[in-house]
Amino acid sequence: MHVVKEACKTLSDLWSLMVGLRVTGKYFTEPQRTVRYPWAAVPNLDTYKAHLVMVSTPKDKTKPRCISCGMCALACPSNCLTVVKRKAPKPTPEEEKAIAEAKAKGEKVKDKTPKDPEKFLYDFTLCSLCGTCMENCPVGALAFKGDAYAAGYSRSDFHFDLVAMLQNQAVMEGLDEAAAPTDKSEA
Amino acid sequence: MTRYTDMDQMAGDFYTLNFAKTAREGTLVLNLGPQHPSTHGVLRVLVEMDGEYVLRAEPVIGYLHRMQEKMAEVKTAAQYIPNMGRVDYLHALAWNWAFVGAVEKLAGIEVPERAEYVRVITCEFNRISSHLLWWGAYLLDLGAFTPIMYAFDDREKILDILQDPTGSRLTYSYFRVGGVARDLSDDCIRRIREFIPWLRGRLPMYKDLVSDNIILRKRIEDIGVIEPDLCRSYGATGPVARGSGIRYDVRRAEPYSVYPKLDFEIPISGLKDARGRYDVRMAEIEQSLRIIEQCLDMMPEGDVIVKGAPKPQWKAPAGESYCAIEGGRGKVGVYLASDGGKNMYRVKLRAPGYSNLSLFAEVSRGTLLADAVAILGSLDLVIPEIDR
Amino acid sequence: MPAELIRILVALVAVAVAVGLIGLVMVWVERKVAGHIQRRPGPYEVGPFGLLQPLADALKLVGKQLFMPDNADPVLFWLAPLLAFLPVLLLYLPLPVGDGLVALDINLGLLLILAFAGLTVLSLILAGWAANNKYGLLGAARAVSQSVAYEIPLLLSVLAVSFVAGSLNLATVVKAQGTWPWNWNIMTQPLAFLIYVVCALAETNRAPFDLPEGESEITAGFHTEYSGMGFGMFFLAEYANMVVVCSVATALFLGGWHGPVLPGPVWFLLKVSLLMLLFVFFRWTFPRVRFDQLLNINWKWLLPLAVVNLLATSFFVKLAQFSEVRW
Amino acid sequence: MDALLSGLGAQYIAKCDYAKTGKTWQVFLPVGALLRAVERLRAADWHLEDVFALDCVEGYVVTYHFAHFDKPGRAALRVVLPHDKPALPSIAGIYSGAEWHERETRDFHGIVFEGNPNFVPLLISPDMADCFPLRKDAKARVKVQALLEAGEVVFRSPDFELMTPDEPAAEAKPATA
Repeated sequence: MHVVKEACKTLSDLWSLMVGLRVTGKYFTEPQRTVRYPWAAVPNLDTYKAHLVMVSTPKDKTKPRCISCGMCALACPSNCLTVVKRKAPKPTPEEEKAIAEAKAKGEKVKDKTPKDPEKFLYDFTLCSLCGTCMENCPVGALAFKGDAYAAGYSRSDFHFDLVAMLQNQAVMEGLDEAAAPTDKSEA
Repeated sequence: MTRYTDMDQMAGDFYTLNFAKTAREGTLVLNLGPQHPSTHGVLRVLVEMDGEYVLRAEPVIGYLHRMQEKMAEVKTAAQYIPNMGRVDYLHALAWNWAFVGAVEKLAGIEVPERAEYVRVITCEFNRISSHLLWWGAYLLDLGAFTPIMYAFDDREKILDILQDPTGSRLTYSYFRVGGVARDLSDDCIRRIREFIPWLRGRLPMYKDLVSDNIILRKRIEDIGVIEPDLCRSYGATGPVARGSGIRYDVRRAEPYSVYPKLDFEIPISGLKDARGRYDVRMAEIEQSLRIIEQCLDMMPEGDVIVKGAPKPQWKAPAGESYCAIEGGRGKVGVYLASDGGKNMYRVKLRAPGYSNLSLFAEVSRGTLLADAVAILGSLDLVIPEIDR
Repeated sequence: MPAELIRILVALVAVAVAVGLIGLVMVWVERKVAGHIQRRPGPYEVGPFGLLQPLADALKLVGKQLFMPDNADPVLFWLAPLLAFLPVLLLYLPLPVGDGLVALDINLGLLLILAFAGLTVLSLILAGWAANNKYGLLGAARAVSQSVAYEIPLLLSVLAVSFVAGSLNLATVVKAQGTWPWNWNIMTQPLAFLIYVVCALAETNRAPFDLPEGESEITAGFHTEYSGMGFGMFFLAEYANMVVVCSVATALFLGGWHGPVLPGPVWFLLKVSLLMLLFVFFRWTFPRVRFDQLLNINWKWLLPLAVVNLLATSFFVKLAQFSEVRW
Repeated sequence: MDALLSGLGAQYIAKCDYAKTGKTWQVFLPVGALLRAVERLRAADWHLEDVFALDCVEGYVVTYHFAHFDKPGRAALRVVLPHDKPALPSIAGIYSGAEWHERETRDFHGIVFEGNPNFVPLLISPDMADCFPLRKDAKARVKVQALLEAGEVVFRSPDFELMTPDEPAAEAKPATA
């Protein structure tokens, strides 16, 4: 009896190997799951946090929403953001005069310094993509909408100036839009 | 061609020499790692071998030490959250939660109910993905190359789901003091509902291909027996303790969040060997699916972050707190002491893998080398968590 | 005699080319099959369907620096890969690919194969020893005990077949079998076939018996320290050995070149490839066995079974002869 | 807990608010009573969670966290060591798992655990084993009572003043030894 039991157990053990082969055999014939990267991209990039980009104002595509308050740089855990504020434009003689008058009257002088930053330096090599800057921005000027496949040859390729990037992109889009009608006419 | 001139250099570094001092005559002192296919990262294990038998083993860690606890002392509470995702990259959300939970305890912040459910759902998904990766990598240790690809196939789907609210795929920094960063979208919830039956359908395949396989059974049965008392002595928790028959799960023992409202079991195994730990993890996948299903049904509408949540420069009140969370590897604990300043005064991270790995020296004694590798794998080690 | 010599020389060249070609094809097949099992495409970039991938691999291996660790034995270290590869060429000579299509038609063909197959283990132990590496040494020790153990049931199972055919000449054994599967030796000797396949896996160090190079335990075992073509030779020898054991299995158990419609050599190659495909599937399905289990399987199961099978076979052979004489 | 540790000469035993601090008991022990206290915890089936040190004005507060597999609750055993010669006996003989925790505490704070079976650097490279990254400057240190939750005092030995909230201003000055 014992021998029969043992033999049955051995046979079922061997059968388990056949079951394994059946599983791999089944998947052998099924379609593959790989996305062949350079020719196809994964379809879920819309929710993926790639690097930061500056959001433009609704009116002007080249003008960043940023008001140079520096909250993001303060919040950043890895100190990868530097906001370079614009210097106040040199006042014209008339303006100077007006300011002097206002001061003499004791009125508050309206600051003419543009609020948008001159440069918004972003070191992607340090960034840990936590989103703290985005959450602490009072005007929603930052977004994780960058190029998920960003690649470069050196570290300095990832030291971005987000303002310049925004403007470049706006120019490129402008070109695309300009080119679009001709494409259509050709088609 | 360079020849060694310095005999010390040839004999080995500090740890090798320290270890070899007490080695017996005629035995082989072997360095497994820090670069070795089965140590998953940069763990190094010094073993003294007699033929194929391991007489003594000593893990050498610290190759990935980043002094996370010091980093906490120069960052504010909100700024430290991204670090938590990098402690244990496989179950990052448990660490997120442990830290955020400790801060919330300290400051007495109440988390909105929906946020609690979102936390449970994402954390349990993260646990499944962690267990799936362990499963694949463990079989790689045992010489089966295919299961990891199937496990990754499923894991990718989980990562896609988690990517929706968190935006990341591995090192999440998703939890915030007082809630979570983003709500689950309707699309995400739909995908979760689709995913649960799908993974349930995959589990029998795992069983057929691997769990029932006679070669695997013979490889992991009766090796690495850990008695419950040994768990107590080393403070081993999680699947390692549960595989030894201890019904201990932080989710039940120190209930936090909405876990008391949820109906789930704590799988344990009385086998105490590597097979027991294997079975516990496989059963936990099913239990996590159950938890997620219930959460989806019970989740209320509402905010996911408390109003007036702490800003980055927020100062935690003075005091201390300890928050324990059940991670994929065991009890994740974060201890905070704050003096009321901007930065934390002291943060202590209690890594479950640290305690579990310290068991290894005792358990591996007298086993075959192949078994020692199988035991090491069955402890489910994540080196960044151990080294911190 | 010169005619015979020329024939052998031509055959040797043909075999060398064939081995190289088989190696390349097998690399592609293995990677492609492994890929598809794992739901990956496998190589697909170099050439159509990645067919040129093995060539690129080979080029890479040839181009790599030949590296030898300090304190290794330079003579033995470089001798080992050569010794692994060269005897394999000899193993191909007595293989009957078709009717009369055999390089060296000798009576003791089977014996020649078994004798020279045993030489492979020598190269493994040399490689492991000469590299002055602890992992290499462990791998070499594993290779030797595994090889020595599994040769015995392998021999016994092969003997059972040659008892039936009454010859050690592979061509004769094949001729004794018929066109259809039920005329093949596998029908009369299923147990011997099973034992043979298991032993062949172990002899060629294929998963699940790839302990001498079990990467999760001893990194790469005996070839840990080899780079470039040093490694390439071991790699090639592994595939070449696999072809030999599959060919012998085909000749002994699966009716060799016999088969309906198609010409003989085609059938032979077809059967060999199917067996190889099975080996590849084994590798990508099963976990590795442990060392003591490996030896237990051999000494506790395969060896007794092989002995019983041999005794039963000889009994029936004698019975058959006896009854022939009587009638 | 106070019954468990009776007769050991504990300096301070307090019940803590679990919801706020995550632990239920906090005990200050003199160095000499540590081993006996830990032995009793071991016999009562507690397991060791972690060991770490806090660098405070009054010295290093070495804390042992214990928890239970079957019952809820977490106990913090604390020993205060002077800054100039921080040494205390190792509990690795009682809880084998303490070996690593003690080595880690040595790496971070330079506290010597006498009797640890393998007292070599663990996390920090042996080349820089004497840097003790978590030691604080004398200026940055704060007082124990400012950091720790006093809790509901069950027992306080009269000469134990670390946790007394309102100390006279004269004594509050850091007594850097």
